[in-house]
Order: sequence, then structure tokens, then C-alpha cells
Amino acid sequence: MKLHEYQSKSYFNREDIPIPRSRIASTPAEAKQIAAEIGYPVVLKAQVLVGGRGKAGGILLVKDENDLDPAANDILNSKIKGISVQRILVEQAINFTQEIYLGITVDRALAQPVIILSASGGVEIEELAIHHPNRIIRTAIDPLLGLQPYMVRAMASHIGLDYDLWKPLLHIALSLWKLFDQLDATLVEINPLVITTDKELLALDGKMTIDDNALYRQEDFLELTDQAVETPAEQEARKFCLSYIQLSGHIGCMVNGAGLAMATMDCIQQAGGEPANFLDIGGGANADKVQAALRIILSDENVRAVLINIFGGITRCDEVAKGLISILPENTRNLPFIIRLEGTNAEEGRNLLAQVPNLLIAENLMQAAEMAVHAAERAMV
Amino acid sequence: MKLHEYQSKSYFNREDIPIPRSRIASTPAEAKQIAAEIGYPVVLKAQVLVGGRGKAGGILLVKDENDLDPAANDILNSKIKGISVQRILVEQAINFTQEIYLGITVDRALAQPVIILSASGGVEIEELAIHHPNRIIRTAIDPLLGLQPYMVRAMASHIGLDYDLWKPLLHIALSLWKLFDQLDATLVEINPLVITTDKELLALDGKMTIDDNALYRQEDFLELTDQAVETPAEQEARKFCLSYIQLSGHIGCMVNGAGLAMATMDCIQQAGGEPANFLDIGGGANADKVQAALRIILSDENVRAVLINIFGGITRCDEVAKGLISILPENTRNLPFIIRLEGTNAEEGRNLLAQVPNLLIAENLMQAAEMAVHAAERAMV
Amino acid sequence: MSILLTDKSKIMVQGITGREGRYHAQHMQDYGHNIVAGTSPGHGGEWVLDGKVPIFDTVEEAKKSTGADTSVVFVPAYHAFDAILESIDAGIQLIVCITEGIPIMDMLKVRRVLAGKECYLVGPNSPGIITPGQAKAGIIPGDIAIPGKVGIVSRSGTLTYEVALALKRVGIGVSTCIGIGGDPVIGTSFVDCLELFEDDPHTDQVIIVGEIGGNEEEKAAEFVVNEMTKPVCAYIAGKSAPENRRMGHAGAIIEGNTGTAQSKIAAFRQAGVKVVSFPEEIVSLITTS
Amino acid sequence: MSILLTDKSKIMVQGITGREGRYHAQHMQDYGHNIVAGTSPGHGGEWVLDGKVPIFDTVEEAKKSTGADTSVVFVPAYHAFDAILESIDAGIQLIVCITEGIPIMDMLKVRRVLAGKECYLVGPNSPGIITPGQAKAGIIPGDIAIPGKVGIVSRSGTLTYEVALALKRVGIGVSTCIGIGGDPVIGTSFVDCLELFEDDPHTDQVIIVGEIGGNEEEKAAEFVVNEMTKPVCAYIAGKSAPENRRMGHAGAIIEGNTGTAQSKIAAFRQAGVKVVSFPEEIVSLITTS
Repeated sequence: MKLHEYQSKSYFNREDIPIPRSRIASTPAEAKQIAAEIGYPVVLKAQVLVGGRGKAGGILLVKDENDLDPAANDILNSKIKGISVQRILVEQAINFTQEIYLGITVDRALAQPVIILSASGGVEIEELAIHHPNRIIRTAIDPLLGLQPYMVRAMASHIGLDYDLWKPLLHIALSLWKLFDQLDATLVEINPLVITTDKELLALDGKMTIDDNALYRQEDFLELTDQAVETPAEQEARKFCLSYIQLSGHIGCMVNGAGLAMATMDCIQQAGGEPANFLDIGGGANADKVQAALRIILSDENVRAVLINIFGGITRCDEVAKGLISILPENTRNLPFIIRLEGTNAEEGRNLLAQVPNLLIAENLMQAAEMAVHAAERAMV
Repeated sequence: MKLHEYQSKSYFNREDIPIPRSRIASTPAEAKQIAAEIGYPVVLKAQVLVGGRGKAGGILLVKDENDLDPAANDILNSKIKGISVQRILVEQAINFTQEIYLGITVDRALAQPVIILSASGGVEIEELAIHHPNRIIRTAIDPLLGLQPYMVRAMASHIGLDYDLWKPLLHIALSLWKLFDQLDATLVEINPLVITTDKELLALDGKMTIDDNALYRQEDFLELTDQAVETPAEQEARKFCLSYIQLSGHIGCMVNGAGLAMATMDCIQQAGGEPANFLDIGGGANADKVQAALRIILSDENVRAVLINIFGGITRCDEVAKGLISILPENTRNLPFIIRLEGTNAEEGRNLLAQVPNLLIAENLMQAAEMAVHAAERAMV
Repeated sequence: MSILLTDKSKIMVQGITGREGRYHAQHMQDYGHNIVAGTSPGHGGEWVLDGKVPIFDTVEEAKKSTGADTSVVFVPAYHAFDAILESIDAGIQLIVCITEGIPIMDMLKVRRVLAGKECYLVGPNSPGIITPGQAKAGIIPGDIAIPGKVGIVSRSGTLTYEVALALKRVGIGVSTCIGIGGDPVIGTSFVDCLELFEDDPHTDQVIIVGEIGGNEEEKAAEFVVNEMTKPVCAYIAGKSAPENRRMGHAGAIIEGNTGTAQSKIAAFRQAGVKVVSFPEEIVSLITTS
Repeated sequence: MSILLTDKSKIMVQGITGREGRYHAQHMQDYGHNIVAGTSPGHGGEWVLDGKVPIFDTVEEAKKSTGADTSVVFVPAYHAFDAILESIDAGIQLIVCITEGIPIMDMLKVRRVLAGKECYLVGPNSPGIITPGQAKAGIIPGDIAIPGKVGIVSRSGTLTYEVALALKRVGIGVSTCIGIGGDPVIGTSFVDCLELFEDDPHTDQVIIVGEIGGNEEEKAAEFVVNEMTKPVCAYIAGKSAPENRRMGHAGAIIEGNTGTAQSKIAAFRQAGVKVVSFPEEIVSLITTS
């Protein structure tokens, strides 16, 4: 679960990581009032959970009161990578001499948390990672011991940070580790961490991602979730614990297991089609969950054919069949269904479906994909 | 640093470890008011930092209001092992069916924290440890991982605890570990942890000791220290970072290094005398510290002779000599001083002392001890 | 004849009184007849599976009483950390964790504790292990594979079934089939399993079923080049997946160019590992001797 | 010729710009001429000891630039945990921690980190190590011992000096003298040092200086019985100490009957280790060959 910049910064503030003065606004009027309190110039920043919002026009510098209304209106009425902006952060504009990158995340390959520091932060950090990897220093952290001061000093020394800034950096890094550890984060990132013209460190932006699997023990975030921007389909999917990602193709697919779901999408593509979504119903889904999953697929107007691919282990094919039968009355557009059932109770499932008209039964995955692509093409004619 | 029972219990309460209702009182009137609020019968418990206070009359059961005043007076006017009682804990009397022992401390031999559980707690636990060690289960704790639930379950199973009490025990044990870890304790102990007649676990007594070396990062206890009962000599010693323990002999001794201080006491005993104290001035003491140390020794009326044994490493013998010379005007009882100086700047020290009358210079440790015993014997005549 | 799991394995089930635990314990018992114990705190002294298998309160007792050397973990995600540590501490040699949804920090700590220990943790979020004709530990359906000489190691549960069943349909058998789990941080890796298969005299060739994310496949390719004599082939799921939504810039810095289906397929091909484009196609690469 | 420390040792000092660190670095340099570096964050690039020894910001840099293999820690107690971990992490082989007053929990964690690593931590609260005529690491005065074949290992600083000087006065020399520190939880133990002395061809006999508390002496006695061929003698301080104020009942349960001077002396005598009743008496037990 990703946090908005303003949410991340409120955690930074809790741990005394210095941030610019700022507050969140939903309307130009609110923004104006906040800007007056903070003092001009201010920066308006769209609070959306997508990268590259700066280049997409989501960040504007406002020099004085006259410029505020148009700028706030611009951002609040815009969409950034398809997401409409609901809130903006009104923030004190900061003069700085250098942008640093500081982040902590999980290195899967090492199975350890790593802290990353670079003297050159900002939007070009990924370029730097490719072309000058030695200018970015990473240090693995023992998850039982936690980040230790000497590691931060070694990193500060490595990037040649002015010694006056070692203590503030140490404080910020240790606080960042504390947030990472205590909040079950998978990412905490300050980019840029700037050196101001007054020679102080200040977190100009902040990103945090919380481990979804750990939300049960992170009560802070149960509330925050509601503020996240989700499509109705995504909300519905989350309610039923379905793993759903909407895509732009024409073939809706419902599969059990993430790997098989990806393989199904790959096969659709191989057969010349494009998947409309990724949808993993997980293990042991019952008829209700199957019904909910299919309803989400049917609600996608791009869908021209529905491919159901189930290899039952814990999942029982007869439950899938029941869920499918129960949703058919809602198939008002008469979309073709292609079904492949294998594994636990596959026979019972097929028997239940035998009496249903207009269902195409496939023998294996590749065949199912081909039939679905065919059906979708016919449906588009 | 040891905490009083009522202090330990306030930490238990903070972590939701169940304790009886109780409050602290300094006068019989206060005690009566508290007892009225809690309801009779109550138990009055002397708050002194010594073991075996029950057997010494420091714990009394009060059945009704009439008995309270005399009981409270009794305890508040008593001394327990030489310590006068300043406060009593007025506590709800509890009916219980079993006394359990639960504690966490450091096992030096393993260099690990250990948790200890026994189905038979109470005052006889140390006897049990000697005669039936298998009825006490200990489990080492990885200090980086901390106590894990499975360890507590295994211990509960081992002592045959009723399954209904596993969950409460788990909560109490994990909370106790949290206190041990977060407060830099070297001991947290609940003895007894009772099973009440209502089949609930309740911490009837509580002991905690905090690592003195960690007090700098445990701000809670800087305040609490003032409430501890210390003699003026001990307070003075603590102010100058001297390690001082008063004993009952006649030979005061001032030594640098704990091992050498003990060896000096051993030699005094071997020579037929008894040390009046243990006093380690530590490494690198300056003249002021030496003066303060000697002042503490001179203030002990039992002292008949003063033995100074310094083997200078970091400690400079000339500084010791200066400290000694500066205290001489306060030696109103004309106590004999026996001095042995060795190591760093010993020559300079001896030169400084050459002009001081009535000082006995020893060549080595054993000789110094013999001279001191001799001098003390003469002084007693 | 197999790796990790044989008909000699003495399997215990952690969480045997839960719905999933009980159901799959029965299936494992029916398949391999080698379930020796279960654990469930507070149920110590009871018996399950037709009154033939004892339940213990703790893993330590179960191991001491029955000699269990393998544990299959079915407890809920918020108890899994404790359950895995309990088995490690008790000296269980093979822990198969079926539980999904374990917080990543818990797994980082588990990996730290496992370092240097003689213990294989398979999973979490693993479908388990099956050595056809001998034993199964986990939820892999018993009828999808027949005994043989092909090793399968997979990050995906259902894709494992897919591949095993495809082999069975053409009469090809499997030595051992291992689902290592699809979580970002897992215990036993592709490389660990390849090492075991390479050393197993009864495995002739190995199938890897990978997917996008992480660099386990890239490391496996490197291992194949440097250490393997047996033929290896692979399928990678996720070619069609939209670009991985990475964790901020940090993810990009850490992962660099690894993690995509393209990089994995390229790494395998460079290592001489043939890669198929859909799961069932893998059958065409298996040589029956 | 010695254990742990020789004239080949390359010593760095952590906290070389502090009062103690600078003072003792000079003395170590005067004695063994083998101080190669110091560390002090923010002082990297400066030089000390007559401009001959470079200062680095970090141990890692100091080791890389100078090949330091030994570190002497003089930093304040609240920085010592970090300083020790830094040296362990950098691969320093011998860490001598002079700092006293380190919280016990910090040392429990350090011990956990050290487990299995090829690193000796001597201390904390140690006076250091001296190999007479070769090198010293720590604060032991250089003039209290002459080269020879007696090993000394001690829990007390000043008692160490006492014993070494008593030997010197009668012309007996020392191979290596180690103060392991008197804190409840320390790195290198009596047993570790006995093991090293037993294997050192240039040590003929060993003196142990113990004190009350803990059971290091009892373990040493056991080691002498089972593993030592060289003669060992001992002095134990604290016979006259009032009964140890133990940590509640838990202390009694853990320590049982160990920890007193009586139990330690008895253990040594049973192991054939002669025990003297005051420090200088030890000289009478040393055979000069």
C-alpha cells in the first residue's frame, strides 16, 4: 500500500525528520489560505500515487497570491496518468544547493533491507543507477540488528558529504530505518533530500510503501486506505480478496494462482489477443468469490470474451462452475465464455456446466487461449 | 538500580500485566483511606529494597479497619535489615490456589537473557532450585530476536500449566520481555505469579533491576533514583562516581580497581583485620575524587586506620598524593594512614608525601595490609 | 530417487486441527502414509487421522516423541513466523510453509535466523513438495505426477500442476516436484534445488518454472552454466505483464535490468537452457530415456 | 612467542582524537611502533603521533588503507556498541575494548553478532593486552613486564599489573598478558585464552587471576582438567567480600552454587591448579626453567 507524499511527510515529521512547512488542500480557496500562512513563494504538488508527476504538470511554483488560483485550479482539474487529482500539498518553496537521494527498501536477492545513498538525487537517479552505479552506495542491513550509525558514516564518507551534515544525516537515516522497521514498510524514500542554502538537510519529497501482508498489525493504515484512490472495480476486488489489475485488451480472464494467471495472459498474447485484465482468485475460492470476480470482468466494457482457466488444487472446480452459472443472468451483452477446468472436482464442474448453453470447453491452456482470441474477434465484427 | 515493588508494578500495569488493586502510602492515615477505597481485607507491604521482608515482618494482612492503624504503624516504624521503612503498599488481599515463579534475567555463562518458569513459586523457589532443579524450566532468549511465543508455550507445557492459562501467561511473559528489553533491565521477576481462585493470573509481587550502565538512555529512572533510600555516604560516593560499599570492620581502604580493592580486603582479612568498606576510585581519578573518597572513609566512625593502595595505570600516583594531602586537615581523629603507591608517577607521589608526618609507606600489598591491621589494633587500645 | 522428501521422511503438520491442516494432513497420509505427528497448542494428547496420529502442544515434544524430521506449516499468517522459528529451534530439517500472506519483515528475519543452519525452508506460499510414489508434503494434488526422472522446481503453484500433469499425460515421470513459493523473500531458492537435483542420481533433467520479479532465475542460469551437468529447460510466466510497478526509485536501483521476463529468458538462453513459450510446450523438450 | 598480539600486529585506535585515545596511542606507539591508523569521524585526512599516523573517518577505510588487523577501542560507552560492530563488520581480527560502562544488553547483542565469526573481542572494560618486548594494545603500563614464558590472563586491571610486576621483580618474564575485563558479559573468556596459551609454543605456564561472580573460573578449571598440558596456577580475589548481592531469585536459580570465591578456589584445586592467597604469592609457584 502506497502512501501519499503528505502522509509520508507526516511520519517524517513525527520522527523529527526536517520537512518544509506544508498543508494539504482540496480547493483553491483552501490552498490560498494555507499559502498566506506559509508565505510566498509556495509550491503546489498534486497528491497522486504515480511516478513522474512533476513532468506531467503536477508540480507548480507559485510566486505570489495572484498566481495561486489559476495554478491550483489547473492541478485540481487535471488528470495525471489517468488519475484525477483530489488534493494538493501547498508547501513552502525551498532554495537548495544540492539534491541527495536516501532510501531504504528490501533487496530480494540478498533477502535483506538495504539503505541507499547518493550525492546526486532528484528525478535523474534511475539514469545515474544505470550509467554511474558507483555514485550510488548501498549497504545491507541486518534485519535483527537494524541500521547502525557506523554504516551511515561510511556512506556519508563515501559520497563525500560535508562533515557538518553527518549528524543530521545520521538522525534522518536512523529515523527512516525506524519508520521502515516499525511500520512494516517495503520502501521509505526521500528524493530529493536537499541541502538548503542555509546548509541544512530537508526532505523535499517522501515516498512510503507499506507491506499489505502486515496491515493486520499496522492499525494506522486501516484508516488511510479509505483515502486512497481506487476504481470501483478495484474496490470490489479488494473486498473479495481478489488480485485484480485492469489492462486495455479485450479478453477478460479469471484464473486461480498468480503464475497461472500470468501464463494465461501470455498464451492469449501468443494466440494474437490482448488480455483485458490480470485476475487471480487465489486458492480455495468459493462460488460467491467466483461470482464477484466474473461480475468485475463483465463490468469492463472493453471485454469481448471471457476466459476461465482453473487448475484446481485447493480450489474446487464444482464451486467455480456454480459461481459461473450464478453470474450468467448478468451477462447481458451475451459475451462468450471459454472454460478450461482441471484438477480437483473437474469432472463434477464439467457436469454442472454441460447443461449451460453457449459455453466453450477447452482441453488445455493453449487451446483455451486460442478459442478465446477467436471468440473475441468474432464478437468484434 | 533496583526498583521498589510499587514501581515495578506500575510498569506491569502499563503493559497490562494484571496486578492487584493497590496504592502507596507514607502514613497510617493515608493507608486507611486507600484501604477504604480498595476494600478489606488488605495487605500492607513495606517498600524496602531487601529480600526476605515477609519473614522480617514487613508484610501484614489487615482484615478490617480496626486492625489497620496498628499494623501500618508497626511497619512504618520498623527497620527491615537495617533499612527504615518510608512507604507501604496498601494492596487488595488476593485468594489464590497456586504460586508460580516467572522471571527474566541475564545468564552470564551463556551471555544470553533467560526466561525462568516454575509451577512452584513463592519464597521457597531458591530451595527448589537446589533440590528439584528439573521443576524449574529455563529458556535462553536470542537478544536480537527476543522472546517468541513458542518458547512460552513450551515452558507452559513443561510445567503442566492448565491450557486455559496459556494465553494469559503468554501475554504476561511477552510483556515482561518487552520491559526487560526496553528498560535495559537485568532482572524482571514476578514471584509469586498467582492463580487466583477465579482462575486468573495475577502478579502478586514484582522486582525489577535496571542496568546502571544504561541509565543514560533510560530517562524514566533519573527521577526514580531520588526516591531510593541511600545513606549520605552512598549518595556522596555516587556523586563522585566512586564504587563504595560500607562494611562493619575497622580498616578503611581506598583502592583503584575493583579487583585490587577486593584483593586488598582479602589481604586485610588474611592479616587478621576486617575491612570497613569496599571503595574503588576507578581509573584516572584526580585529586578531588581522591579527596572525596577519603572524606567518606573518615566519616565512618568504625574506621581506626586507613589503607591506601594504588597501582597506577591511568591513575597517577601524584594526583592521589595531592588528594591525600588536601584531606589531612579533616583527619580530626588522627587516624593512621598506610600508603602503598606503585606504577604511574609513583616516585613523584612518594616525594610529595615525604614531607607529610605520620604516614606509613608500604612496599607491597601484603605488607600494607599487615601494617594497617597493626595500626588499627594500636588505635583501638 | 528424489530430493528433500522420500518415503522415509517423517512428516509432522503444524496447525493440524485447522480446516486446511486437517484436510491436507489426511491427503498426505493417504498418499505417503508417513504423517507421524501434528501440533496444535492445547490439543496435546489428542489423536487425529482415524486416531492414528498424535497431536502435541509443541514441535519439540512432537519431534522428541515421533522423530519427525519434516514439518508442513498450515498456521495462519500472523502465527507463521513463530511456527517457523519453533521448527528451526527444534532442529527440524525440512520445513514446508504453505501459509501465504506472511509479512516480508518476518521473512527477512527468518532468513537471518536460517543463515548457517542445516535446515531447508521451502516457501512460504508454497504448494509444497511431492516425490511421486513416495510422499507429499503440502497441497500438491497427488494424482498429477507419476514417478520418474524429471525434477521440477517452480515459483508458481498452479503452473507446477500444469507442467507435472502435461508430463504425466505423455507418460513422463517426476523425481521430485518442488514449489518454492512466489513471495519476494523465500527460504529455499532455485539454485538450492538445482544443486540438490544435480547431486541426485535419480534425477536426469530439470524443469524450472519461473516468473517475473526478483533475480532468482538469473542466478539459476548462472548456476546452470557453472555447476550443472544435467540438462535444464524452463518456462517463464509474465511476458505479457505490464511493466512491473516497482518500489519507487529504490526498486529500480536495486533490480537494475533484472526482473523482467525478457531478462530471465535471455539469461537462460545464454546459459544453454531452452525456454518454451507456454507451459504445456515443455513436454517437447523432455527426452525420455 | 605470544598469543593474539605480536610485533607484526597492525594496530588502529578507535577514538584516537579523544583524551584517553591520544594519550595511550602515543604510549602504544612508543612501546611497539606498530600503530598504523586511528579513526575519528570528521577527522579523516588528519595525522597524529608526530604526523606519522593517519586518521580515517571509518574503520573500513583505515583497514583498507593500512591493513590494520587489530583495533583498540577508546570511544565513550554510548558509542562503544557501534564502534565494536564497525570493527567486526570491517573484518578486524582482534578488538580490544578499553571502554567501561557499556550496557549489558549491548554486550549480549555483540556476543550474538560475534558467534561464529573469526574475531576475538577482548573486553570491554579491559586494560588491554601486552606482549612484552613486542607490542601493547591498551593501557597496561609498558614497564611492568619483561619478555618470558609465563602467560597471564586476568579479569582485573590493577591485579594484572600487580602480578606482572611481582614476576618482573624476581626476573620472570611474560609471553602475553591479557586483561579480559571484569564486566558480567565479555568477549574473550578465560577458556579462550587458555586454549591459545596451550597452543603457543613459547608459553610454558599460565597464571589466572580471577574474581568472584559468574562461572568463568569454574569453566576454566574444567578446561584445565580436560585440555591443558601446561601447568596453571591462580589467584582469586574476593574471599572477604560480603555475600554477593544477587539479582533476585533469578540470579540464585541461574548461578546455583557457582560464583563465590570458595567455589572457584575449590574448582581450581580439584583441577590441580594451585591457588595462592594473595597476589604477590603467585611468584612462588612459577618455576623458572
